[in-house]
Amino acid sequence: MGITFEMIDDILIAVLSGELDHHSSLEIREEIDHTFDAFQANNLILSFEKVTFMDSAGVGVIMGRYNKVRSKNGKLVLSGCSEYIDRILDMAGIYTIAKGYPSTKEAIKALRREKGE
Amino acid sequence: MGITFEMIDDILIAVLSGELDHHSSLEIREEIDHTFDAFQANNLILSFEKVTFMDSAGVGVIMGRYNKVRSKNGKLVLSGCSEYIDRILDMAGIYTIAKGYPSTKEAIKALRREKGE
Amino acid sequence: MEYINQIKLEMRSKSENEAFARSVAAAFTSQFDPTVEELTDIKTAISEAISNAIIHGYQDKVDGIIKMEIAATASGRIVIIVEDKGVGIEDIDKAREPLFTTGNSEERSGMGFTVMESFMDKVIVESTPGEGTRVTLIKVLDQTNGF
Amino acid sequence: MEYINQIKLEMRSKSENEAFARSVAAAFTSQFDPTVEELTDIKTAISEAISNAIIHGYQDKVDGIIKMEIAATASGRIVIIVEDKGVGIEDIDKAREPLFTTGNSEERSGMGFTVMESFMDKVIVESTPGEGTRVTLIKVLDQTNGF
Ligand SMILES: Nc1ncnc2c1ncn2[C@@H]1O[C@H](COP(=O)(O)OP(=O)(O)O)[C@@H](O)[C@H]1O
Ligand SMILES: Nc1ncnc2c1ncn2[C@@H]1O[C@H](COP(=O)(O)OP(=O)(O)O)[C@@H](O)[C@H]1O
Repeated sequence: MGITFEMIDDILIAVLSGELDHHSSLEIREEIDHTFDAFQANNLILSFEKVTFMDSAGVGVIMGRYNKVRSKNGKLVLSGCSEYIDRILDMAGIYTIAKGYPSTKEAIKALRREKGE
Repeated sequence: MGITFEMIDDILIAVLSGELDHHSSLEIREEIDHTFDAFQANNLILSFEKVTFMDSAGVGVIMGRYNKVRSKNGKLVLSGCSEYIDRILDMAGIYTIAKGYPSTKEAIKALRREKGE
Repeated sequence: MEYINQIKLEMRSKSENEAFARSVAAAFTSQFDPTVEELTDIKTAISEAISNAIIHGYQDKVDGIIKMEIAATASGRIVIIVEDKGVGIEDIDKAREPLFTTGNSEERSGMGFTVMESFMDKVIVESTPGEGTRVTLIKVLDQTNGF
Repeated sequence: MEYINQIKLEMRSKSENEAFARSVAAAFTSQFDPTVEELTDIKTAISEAISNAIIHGYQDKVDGIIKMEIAATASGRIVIIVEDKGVGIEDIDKAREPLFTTGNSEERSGMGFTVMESFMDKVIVESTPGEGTRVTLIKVLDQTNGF
């Protein structure tokens, strides 16, 4: 599993790629938290567009990041979830704590809109 | 493993694709012989360009086809063998009974040249 | 039930083997022309079962042995058994409830069994505390696939 | 020799499992960043050993059991053991000679062991007539691969 980061305003965008399971979640969990702190971000977008496999470990990753972001009074949003990933997230009730958008672009727009309000 | 055929003059070209092992050799062996007889071919080109894996079962396929073609006083030539396949064929001494050419085009040319002599 | 093909795999309780077990299942099941969705369903369920054996069964110790059996019947049924000799489960009914977890709640969602049930046609859990756990996953492949 | 990871696989003597065994070996070995050539070498040698167990060991009967073990050492050594309980080999030295085959000479080239020896760093053959055969294949991965 790979991960790349991008920063826009106070939004950290973490682009995950490859297979997200218990094994790979252990590393990326730390990498995201560390980068989130280092860049003093407030909001987080997790991009799933390049994720080729995910099991319930992905749900754990999202829940943990939600707690992290909330402690900064920020928002967590998801982008690019396939129908398959969507099914797992929906089952776990993830969409009650983090909204999902088709693309990262739309996720950024939505976060900016909320700030503007 | 897949196989497609083409006929040019009295030359049957058998284009192998996929993984050539003991399992797949059982089917293609019959398919080649059957097509060779049905089309009343005299010469045979085995094209390896699309072969993604081969073990010594490939050597067996070539030796068997050599006997078949020789019974028709024809020639067997090989084309598009990767460096890897080349190594196995060379080890088995296959090039003493069948010449190899980089492409099917060159294999056809060589067969025609020999007939012209 | 007569199996037309069957394999048994033994591996260690290392988290690297989660991806490995998925690859093995995919390679075996591919013989039977599953759809992409069926293959993903199977890989996901197996990933949950193997992760559970590593995290809960062997509590992240890497020297446990996990057994995985995969078999196929002529009628297109794929049967997978994942077995560990770990700590076992006290209350299986509770363990199968959505969101129930004894793991680190920052990491585990308690959705493993729910995901298995959702993606497979049948999930059987047998466990004895102190002896281990055995999860049987059954998927019926779409017959129109030319099985 | 201490193994950093190790798997054991049991499969039937069906020729479909030749491709399956190669996939398993590739999935396991991939953990250790082999080069494409090293991976192909290993797949080829395994394919020869499994084919031999099916064709010669079990004489094309599909209900034999083939065991395959793959292990990796910290120093980058991949050790593969392929075992059958088939007919065994009378004269191992002769069997290992290039071009020697007891199989159908229209189909078998007698190059199986030669290919294994050429692509692996070490090949050990143990066999007892009537009891079975055990082939050990060892490949030392290039250390510069970051092993
Ligand atoms: N192989 C196992 N060995 C011991 N306990 C297990 C095993 N599998 C599951 N459990 C128990 O069942 C609970 C629920 O499992 P599951 O639904 O997969 O969610 P999660 O893995 O996220 O906790 C686990 O928290 C654990 O207590
Ligand atoms: N697993 C086995 N069980 C019994 N005999 C075997 C086995 N493997 C190899 N042999 C014997 O060794 C011979 C040489 O094997 P090999 O070099 O692989 O060539 P080939 O498979 O083409 O015959 C075989 O023909 C067979 O007699």
